[in-house]
Formats: sequence, structure tokens, C-alpha cells
Amino acid sequence: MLLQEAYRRMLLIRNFEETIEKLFLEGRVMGTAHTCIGQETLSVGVAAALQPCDAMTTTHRGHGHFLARGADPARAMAELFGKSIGYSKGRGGSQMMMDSSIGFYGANGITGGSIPFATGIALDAQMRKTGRVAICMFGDGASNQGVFHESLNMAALWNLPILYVIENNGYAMSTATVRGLANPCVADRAAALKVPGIRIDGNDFEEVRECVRHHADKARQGKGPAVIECLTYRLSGHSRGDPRVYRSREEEENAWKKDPVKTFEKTLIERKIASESEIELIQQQTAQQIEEAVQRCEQAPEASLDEFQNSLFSP
Amino acid sequence: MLLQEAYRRMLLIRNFEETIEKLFLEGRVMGTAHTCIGQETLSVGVAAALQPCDAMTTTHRGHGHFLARGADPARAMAELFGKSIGYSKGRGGSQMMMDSSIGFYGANGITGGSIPFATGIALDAQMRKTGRVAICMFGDGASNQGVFHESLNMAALWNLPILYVIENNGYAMSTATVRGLANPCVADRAAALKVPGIRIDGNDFEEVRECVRHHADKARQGKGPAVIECLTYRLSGHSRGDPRVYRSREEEENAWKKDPVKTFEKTLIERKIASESEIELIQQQTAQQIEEAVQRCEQAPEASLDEFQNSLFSP
Amino acid sequence: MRNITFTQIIRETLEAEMQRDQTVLLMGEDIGIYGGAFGVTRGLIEIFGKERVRDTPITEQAITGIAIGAAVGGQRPVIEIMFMDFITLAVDQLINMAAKLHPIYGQPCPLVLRTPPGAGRGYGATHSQSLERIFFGVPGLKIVAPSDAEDASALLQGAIRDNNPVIFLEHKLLYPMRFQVGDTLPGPSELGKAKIARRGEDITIIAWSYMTVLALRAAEQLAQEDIQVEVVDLRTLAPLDTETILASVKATGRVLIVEEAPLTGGIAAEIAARINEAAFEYLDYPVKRHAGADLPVPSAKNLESACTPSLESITKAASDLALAE
Amino acid sequence: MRNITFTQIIRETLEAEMQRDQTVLLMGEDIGIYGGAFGVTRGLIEIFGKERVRDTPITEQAITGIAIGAAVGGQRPVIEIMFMDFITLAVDQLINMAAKLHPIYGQPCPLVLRTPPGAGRGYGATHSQSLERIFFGVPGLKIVAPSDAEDASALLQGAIRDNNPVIFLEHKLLYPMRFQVGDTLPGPSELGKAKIARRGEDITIIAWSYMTVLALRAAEQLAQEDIQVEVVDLRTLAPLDTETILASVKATGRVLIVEEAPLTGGIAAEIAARINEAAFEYLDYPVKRHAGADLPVPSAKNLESACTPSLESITKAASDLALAE
Ligand SMILES: Cc1ncc(C[n+]2csc(CCOP(=O)(O)OP(=O)(O)O)c2C)c(N)n1
Ligand SMILES: Cc1ncc(C[n+]2csc(CCOP(=O)(O)OP(=O)(O)O)c2C)c(N)n1
Ligand SMILES: [Mg+2]
Ligand SMILES: [Mg+2]
Repeated sequence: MLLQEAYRRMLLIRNFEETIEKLFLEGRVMGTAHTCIGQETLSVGVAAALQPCDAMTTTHRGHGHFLARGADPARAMAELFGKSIGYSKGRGGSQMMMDSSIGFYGANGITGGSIPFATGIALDAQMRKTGRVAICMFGDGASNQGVFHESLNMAALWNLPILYVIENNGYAMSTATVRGLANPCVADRAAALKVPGIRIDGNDFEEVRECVRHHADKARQGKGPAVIECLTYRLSGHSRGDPRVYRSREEEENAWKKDPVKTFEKTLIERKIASESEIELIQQQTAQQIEEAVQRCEQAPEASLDEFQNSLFSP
Repeated sequence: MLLQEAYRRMLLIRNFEETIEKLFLEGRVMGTAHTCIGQETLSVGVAAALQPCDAMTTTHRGHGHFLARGADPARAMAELFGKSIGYSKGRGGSQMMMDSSIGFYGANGITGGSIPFATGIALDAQMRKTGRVAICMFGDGASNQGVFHESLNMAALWNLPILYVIENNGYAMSTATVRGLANPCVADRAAALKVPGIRIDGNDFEEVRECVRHHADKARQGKGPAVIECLTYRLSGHSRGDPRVYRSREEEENAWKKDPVKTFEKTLIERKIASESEIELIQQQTAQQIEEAVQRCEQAPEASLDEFQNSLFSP
Repeated sequence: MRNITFTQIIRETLEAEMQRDQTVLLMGEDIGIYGGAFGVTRGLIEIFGKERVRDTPITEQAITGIAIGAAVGGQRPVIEIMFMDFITLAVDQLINMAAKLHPIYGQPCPLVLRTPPGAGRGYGATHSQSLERIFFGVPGLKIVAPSDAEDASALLQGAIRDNNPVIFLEHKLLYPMRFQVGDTLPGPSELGKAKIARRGEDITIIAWSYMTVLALRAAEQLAQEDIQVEVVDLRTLAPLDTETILASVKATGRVLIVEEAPLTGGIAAEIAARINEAAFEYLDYPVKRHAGADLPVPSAKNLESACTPSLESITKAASDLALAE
Repeated sequence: MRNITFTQIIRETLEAEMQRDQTVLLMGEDIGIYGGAFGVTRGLIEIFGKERVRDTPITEQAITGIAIGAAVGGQRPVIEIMFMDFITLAVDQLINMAAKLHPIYGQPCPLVLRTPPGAGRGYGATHSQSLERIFFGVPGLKIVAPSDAEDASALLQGAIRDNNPVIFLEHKLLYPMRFQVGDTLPGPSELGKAKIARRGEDITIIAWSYMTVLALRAAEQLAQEDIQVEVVDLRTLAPLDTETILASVKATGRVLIVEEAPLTGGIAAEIAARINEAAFEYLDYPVKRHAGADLPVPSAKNLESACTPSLESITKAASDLALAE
């Protein structure tokens, strides 16, 4: 992925998330959503390291991962509108979409629920020798679910091609990492099972990309799983309506000063990879893309009850 | 606990377990049981380190722990006979008995099921400042259940007075530890959560007692949990009818040569703590005690259906 | 009298019980400073401190298991499972441990597990389920599902003082609803008693939790069409108050059971079966069940409404039954 | 024809399916060299190797979740949960993941979970439960519960080839039982069809899994008293074959549903409710359910027998119903 393209995806995610927050405020979409503002470079960094055949799973906070892998923003957003063009035909909502054709094996509303699932995808990859690596994204909070340890143990025993990529964004809902994890370094848990555990700056696009690429390559070569802990910060609230009483505005302001998308933008300019006007053009283009997505959602037909009723079982 | 008394309990356990195996073969008891032959010194070593107020939980393989803590062998055995004098009035069987009056908080048929339970007992001890320490016994196989990590994390976060004592006996049913654990050192898992993790010779009575006592004292002083991995060997089959195809007879014979009860017996004689005739007397006494237990069981009334039907809810 | 939300009365009840009994201990995800995902425990950490209002890591299985152990040890834990959908992770501890403690081991286990079931907010298939059926009929477990504030308070007190594991349902649509309640909290209620929430002679509607709210509204509408509906609010699902159910059914001869969850395998089936077994000859018409679709709860508003009983669908079902020949 | 055990035909069926389809993959605790706690998979690791017959650590939740992922990836995993009681640890993965994959995400999930329910061996409260009710009515899950060898083979093949998650029950008392079967395995059966296991006009007994075995024996005894029992063997609980049930009930007018698990909240309740809804006027007598006691399964032989339907208790219940005025 070219750096300009990476930047475009980051911006697309940022725009998507901000638009969704606005749509909620305006009462134009229903349900709930968890935006990943502040974690965009991480999403794109991981995606940039992958092969098209690789499989990614995510959590409740998955828009960024999905878009980074190339999802159509209109079809993703349509899940929030409950419209038929949505990835789940409007049935799933923000937390339940999947598109295996682009190697995106789904968001998941159950914290930790996708960890064994991704491990199973890696098992299939090993059995069928597809050369695929599974990338299991989840949060610091999810790392406490026992099923992480169960899955990691099996992945290690069986040498499965999987990376557990933890987005340690400082909080699980209101629970600061230090209050939820007896040892706030998630990567340390890997050592307990003799799996490589790496902790990196999750807001550094290139560090993320290189680290993921390196370990994905190893996994592809049959060298087994790794745990990659990416330090980041959730600039948004946990979900809509989060009053954020568990942290100070000052802390947030400081974090905003290090906004990774802005930082990446500056790097592009400094390194002369993109000019200011190119940046501006990308900004305009993504803004327009999102606007069009909203329009497509609004014009799309409602989710179909008939179709839903006939979809319970797979033929 | 005096060493002679410790020996008496080891023998009692050995005798109890061998008798049960015989009773199964003769078809005189029903259901199933998992005997702990080879792990008796471990049970007694742990029990010898505890205060009367301390709370112990165990697993499917719990007769030894229960007897080590002072259970009445007749009432324990009566669970296998399904008789009314059993600790669970004949309702529970081998895997479900409890006697909180001697600090024994139960066997449990669900592998790993007692781990959060014991942690909760420790939480109560902390809340009510009872000075009690909880001792959670389980196997290498159970250590793979995710709930161990979930519980250990909370115990560590909250500094609970609990010791997780793992009996690593080389197998979980047919699964050798190296085939079930990516890292066969269970104690290493503690480090992932910054909890002390100690690995000791579980067949060495004094090593077990000292280690448990030391960490129990620390826990009692508010210094939080520890993980103690005791290396031992299950000389018996997993449960009745286990053909033991997963290990060689040679391996077993070698293990029998190091039978910890015999080793302990030799030590007593060598150190002149007991004479050969004293040993013999204890052997006779425990044999008789078990024989009497069998007789009591056989003469006891059957489990009462009426009483059972009225016991569903606690008043 | 005062007018307060369901959330508010639960919070006040928890506070009062914690004041009364030092061993009442709250545990759950984000129940401390955040006050719980639905704000029920807001403010309690300030009063009781973080030892008695314990934020936990995201570990439903261990939270439940630890609470069971604490209950056997000597506490009266009240845990919150943020959405009832997540109780699926605690099924082993509830069924294989909590439910067995008294009948098998002879140990009391005074545990309360509070959790919000229910659809209606577009949260999707894993944040909208009513899963009480998993525990219904598990010998040794009690299930409470109030539909109004006074009952919720009295039953929560009853649940906390009960020496058995109790699953306490707080439907998420009830939380913001306002109710008239007394100036002081009611006393504790014993678990296991249904109530006649409205008298009527033409037809009985049996419901619980939020469905009772809808049933009462339907009854009001039908009264205008001169159909007099009796509404039995079960309040407690386990133990089930068959006596009150049968008395009402025998009087009206027609009964509609309303359940939010999918029809197949629901609690309504058990109620229907009991009525048929014990009041067959009193029935003018076969027992009717009105329940959710046999589909997961979808997130789109139009689908979600179509898959869950609504005021309209209940009114129609009741009216059809009342008027059926 | 040959005479083989239930265990043997399951093993042969697994072997045949694994030969036929490279993506059929077995996973479970001690299923390799040990051959499974009940010996069902004995010998398969020698034929297919440890990649396709995977011994797992003791982690029911992850085993199930990994199998679901593998199924979506491209395998057809068949997992074994050693005792059905342990499925409680996998409830989240089954209800919140497997069951949602097709209706919400549009993904097929060809997973089979084999597990033995049932009492009768004195194994106690956490090794004897029949917990199919947890999954019954969960939209998106199928449940198969055969009572004889031929059906077990045909349905297991059907389950493995089905593109949906299937819970496949092998009652532990069936394992050692011998059956007459053909020299070759039957072909695959579609899931969802009950069968009339015995014809009779006086009364219908509906049962599944091991209870069908007892029902057939009871029918034989009753035939000597000139009571002709029709036995409907459900074979598949979800989807439930209401059509076959209703046809039989309409013909006999009297129906006894037998369920091993506790009465309250059982699958029998749903069956009874459906019969009452759709065949009310055909009933000579209220539908009767005969089920386990509303108690955990105790280990003592005398208690266990008293708490579970037996040949005697079924015969008596059927006879009482057949002769009732
Ligand atoms: C089983 C389960 N428990 C609790 C929740 C509620 N919940 C949703 S997200 C979340 C916090 C997750 O924290 P983390 O894993 O760090 O991810 P982040 O939100 O920070 O991205 C919680 C508690 C849930 N969805 N599922
Ligand atoms: C949840 C659950 N899964 C599986 C089993 C079956 N089982 C009983 S004991 C056992 C092996 C346990 O191994 P370990 O923890 O090492 O204890 P050990 O038997 O060696 O004492 C297994 C698989 C069970 N009882 N519960
Ligand atoms: Mg986080
Ligand atoms: Mg072991």
C-alpha cells in the first residue's frame, strides 16, 4: 500500500467515524456504535502488512479495520441505517458485519468472542495449506477473557498461522488498563505460553506495518503465532453517549495533540510524499465519498423482512 | 501436623483409594471415581501447611485432599455407595462432596470449575478480614481452562489471599502435559500477571509444606496470591477402566519405584521418627479404619428420596 | 408518592440493602465510576467505596464463579452482567455450580445476578436477547422478572435476602420508564408469587417483565372495545406461580401468553402445557402464545419491530382470541 | 445384516465421512489415542493422523469457537464434548456466534458437535444432564437425537453435510447397545424428519434419544395388555417435525411425551403446546408429559432411578393415559 493510499484510508476511517457520531446525535441512525477515532493509523498499518488472502477478525470497534481492508463505506454505514444494502442486509448493525471476499471475517459484539473464531480460521488455513494468515484484532479489555488464553495455547501447540493483535488503547469502556489487567503489558502473556510477544507504538504506521508483516511472514512459513500489542489511545468515547467521567479532559487534550492521523499527515508532507494540495485533495475526496455513502444509505430500500425470514439456515 | 500423623494420613488416602478401586472391580460401588494414588504426600503436605480456618477446594480427583484435611473416610466413601451417611447424603458421588466445617469447600466435576469459586472464597475472606487463605487445588489440564487466567487476574488485581496449587501429574486424562500445554511449566503463567509462580517437587512432603506455608502466610498478610506448581505423577489410571494406552508400563514401573508414600516411610525410619514396628502399627490401624468405613457404608441406610426432594432450595 | 424511573428505584434499593447488610457486595463491569452501562449503580461507589462496588475485568465466567464462591464464603454478592446476552459465558457456573450447591452439597448460595434482557433499541443480535429460558427449569435457580418499580424493589430485596441463586431481570426498556411509587421503599417480597396486575373477565394475558407493560396497555385499549382483559404479571418465573395462573384462566377460559423471546422452546410453552394439564376443561379455546419470531434479533428498526411482540400485535392477538368463536 | 453397537456405527460413520471428504476434521479432548471417554473415536487417529483427529486441551469454549472458525474457513469440523454437561462452557460460542452466522452475517457454518447426554450411570449431577433444552429454540441451531444405530449413521452423515451448526446427541446408555444394521452404512438423512417407530392406534408416545428405546419397550409390554401404542421417534429436535407429531396425535387422540430431563421448561412443553394449539379438538384427553424430576441428577442409584423416567414409569404413565376415562 502506498503511503498516500494509507493516508486516504486513515482519513476515510476518521471521516466515517465522525459522520456516524453526527448521525447518532441527529437521530438519523439507531442502535449503537463504537468509533475508533485515534486508532486509524493502527488499522491501516495492519491492513497494509497483509496479503489479500489473509483473514482479519475484529470486535465491537471494527469499522476502521473493515475500511482499512477495503470495505465499501456505504455498505458498512448502511448497517447503521438498517438498510438492505448493508453488509448484513441491515440485520447486523455496527457490531455484526463480515465480508469474506476481502478477507474480513467480521466484527463481533461479544468481547473476546472472535478470538477462538480467528484461531479456527487459522486452523483451516493450516489444514488446507492456503498460505493465509489470520489476524485477530482485539482490545486490552478483551485480553482478560479466558478464551484468549485457551486459544493462544492451542495456536501455539499447533503452530497455527495467526497473529493476535491487541489494540491497547488505555481503556476497556471506563476501566483503565491498569485497573483491568494485573499486569498491564498484554504482550507479557504470550511468554507464559512461549509465544513471541511484542509491544509496539500502535500509532506509528510504519512500525505497525513492519512488525505485522514480519510476524505474518513467519506465521506463513509455519513458525506459529505471535502476540503483538499496539499501544494507542481511543480519542472517542467508548460508545455513543459516553460521558467519559473516567478520564480528564486534560488527558484527552494531550492525546489529541498527538493525533496519529495528523502526525502521519505531517510526516507525508515533511518527507515530501504528498504536497499540501494533494493532502487537501484527498481530504475533499474522502469527505465526498462519505457524503455519498450517507446519501446512498438514505436512498437505499429498508431491510427486507421476507428475505430475513428465509435466511435462518444455510441451504 | 506431626510427621507420624502425616504418614498416617498418606496411608489412609492410599488405602482409601485402593479400596475404592477394588470396590469398583467387585461391582460394589457405582458411578465413577478418580483416585490419587501417587499424589498422597502432596495432599498431606498442603494440608499440613494450613490453618484450620483456611479453605480448600479441589477437583474430580479430590479424595486425598479431603482426607488430608481430616474428613471421615466412611462418610466420604459413603458417597460412592450412595448412602445417606455420605457427605452429600449420597446425592453427590465421588466428585461432589464438601464439608465447610473442616475448611473443605468441595470437589467439583467440572474441570476448572472450582477456580473462580475458590477465588470468591478468598474475596469473602478479604472482605470480612477472617484471616483465612483459600487453597485452590487443580491439575495441569485444568490450568488450560480460561477461567484460571480470568480468576488469577482478579486475584492479583485485588490482592486476594489465595494460592493456586497445581498438581502437575504429567497427564490430563490421556493427554501428556507437553501435549496439552504449549509451555508445560504452569508456574510460568503466573509471571504473565506479575504473580509469584513457584515450581516444586510435589512428591517431597516437606518442600510442599514449607512452600505452601510460606506463601499462605504472605497471602494472610495481604500480599496477594501465588501459583505453586507441584510436580508429581498419577500412579493410578485416570478413572476406573482406564486402559492407560497413552503411556508405557515401563514408565509406570519407574514411577512406582519412586512411590512417594514409600519414600516418605523410608525417610521416617531413616530419621528415626518412626520405628518399623510403629510404621506397621499405623498400617494396620489405617487398614482397619478403612475396613470399618466399608462396613459402615454397607450397613448405612440408602439415600433418602424424600429428603432429597425437599432439599432443592435453601430455606 | 413520587414519580421515579425504574433505574432509580433499583439504585435506591441496592443502596438501602447495602446500608442494611455489610455483606451485600456489588461486582460487575464498569459499575463503579461509570455507574454501569445503563447507569443503574451510578453514585454507589462514592457511598460504599471500591471494595463493595467492585469494577471487574471483562470476564463473565469468573465474575459469576467468584460471586458464587463469595456467597458460599459469607457475602451476599449482587453481580451485574451488562447485557443478558453475555450470561452465555456464565452458564457453566450457574448451572453446574450455583444450582447444585444446595441440593447436592447442602450449601446455601445467596447470589443475585442482575442483568438486562430485551430488544427494542436496535442493538443487534448479541445485545438484545431474552435468554431467561436457558435457566428456566434448571433445578436450584430462581428467576425474577418484574415489570414495575415497586415490585422491582420489593423483589430485589427478596432476592438479596434469599439464600439461593437468583437471576434478576431488568428489561432495558424499563430502565427509563417512570412509575408512581411510595415515598419510602416497599418491604421485601417473597419470590414466587404472581400478581393480578389488572382484573377482567373475558380473557387472561400472562406476561412478565416489559411484556407486562405492553399487555397492560393492550388491555386498556381493548377495554374501549369492551373486551375486559385480566393481566397476570408473573414477576417470578422460577418458582412459577401456577396457582395464580390457573385461577385466572379458570375464570376467563381464554388465555394468551406473551413472551418477547422466540416462540419455540420458550417459557410460554411450559405455562401453556401446565394450563392444558390442569385446566383443560375450563378452556373455551386453545391456549394461545404470542412470542418473538424464531429468528435472531435483527438490528434494523423495521425488522426488530416485526420480530418482537408490540403493543399492536399483542392487542390484535388478544382481541382475536377474545372474539374467536 | 450385522449386529453392532451404537458406538461402532458412529465410529464407522465418522470414518466413512472422513474418507469421503478431506475437510471433515475431528477435535476434542482425548479423542486420539484414548479414543474418547466412551471410545467412539478409537482407532481413527491411526487411520487419519493427529492433524485430522485432534486432541485438544481442556477448553470447551475455545474448542467450539475454533471449530466454528474452521467451519467458516472451509473445514467441516466434528467436535466431541466429552459429556453434555460441559457444553455449558460453549454456550456463548454456540448461541452468539454459530447460530448467528447465517441469519446475520450470511455465512454457512458446517459444524457438528457430538456429545453424550443422559443419566443412568451414577455419574452425578455434572455428568448426567440432558441439556438439549438450552439450544432448543435458539434460532439457527439444529439438534439431532437419534435412538438407534441406522438413524444415527444416516443423521450423522446428514449433519456433517449440513451447512449449519448441528448439536448431535449420543445418549451414553445407547453406546453399548447392539442393533441390527445393514452390511453397508445407510445413506445420509436430511435433518428434521421424525419417524413412526411403531404403529398403534390407542395412544401416541413421543420421545427421542434413549427415551425412545424405553418407549418402544413399554409399547411392547402394553401390547400384551392390548394397548396399542404408536411411538413417534423425533430423531431431530430442531427443526421439529410438527407434521408427523400432529398426524399421529390426531389418529390416536391421546399423547404422552417422554423427556429424560426435568419436567419444567423442557422440550416436551413445546411439543405439548404445539399439539394443543393445532390438534386441540382431536384430543380425547389432555396431553401428558412424563419427564425427569425437577431436581439435579443425584448419583445414588436409588435416587437417580427415582428421578429419571424408567421403563416401569413410562409403561405406567402410558397405561394410565390409555385407560383414563
Ligand atoms: C462478553 C461481553 N462483555 C462485555 C461487553 C460490553 N463491552 C463492550 S466493549 C467493552 C470494552 C472492551 O474493551 P477493549 O477490549 O479494551 O476494547 P476497546 O473498547 O477499548 O476497543 C465492554 C465491556 C461485551 N460486548 N461483551
Ligand atoms: C469441563 C470439563 N471438561 C472435561 C472433563 C473431563 N475430565 C475430567 S478430569 C479430566 C482431566 C483433568 O486433568 P488434570 O486437570 O491434569 O487433572 P488430573 O486428572 O490429572 O488430576 C478431564 C478431561 C470435565 N470433567 N470437565
Ligand atoms: Mg481498550
Ligand atoms: Mg493432570
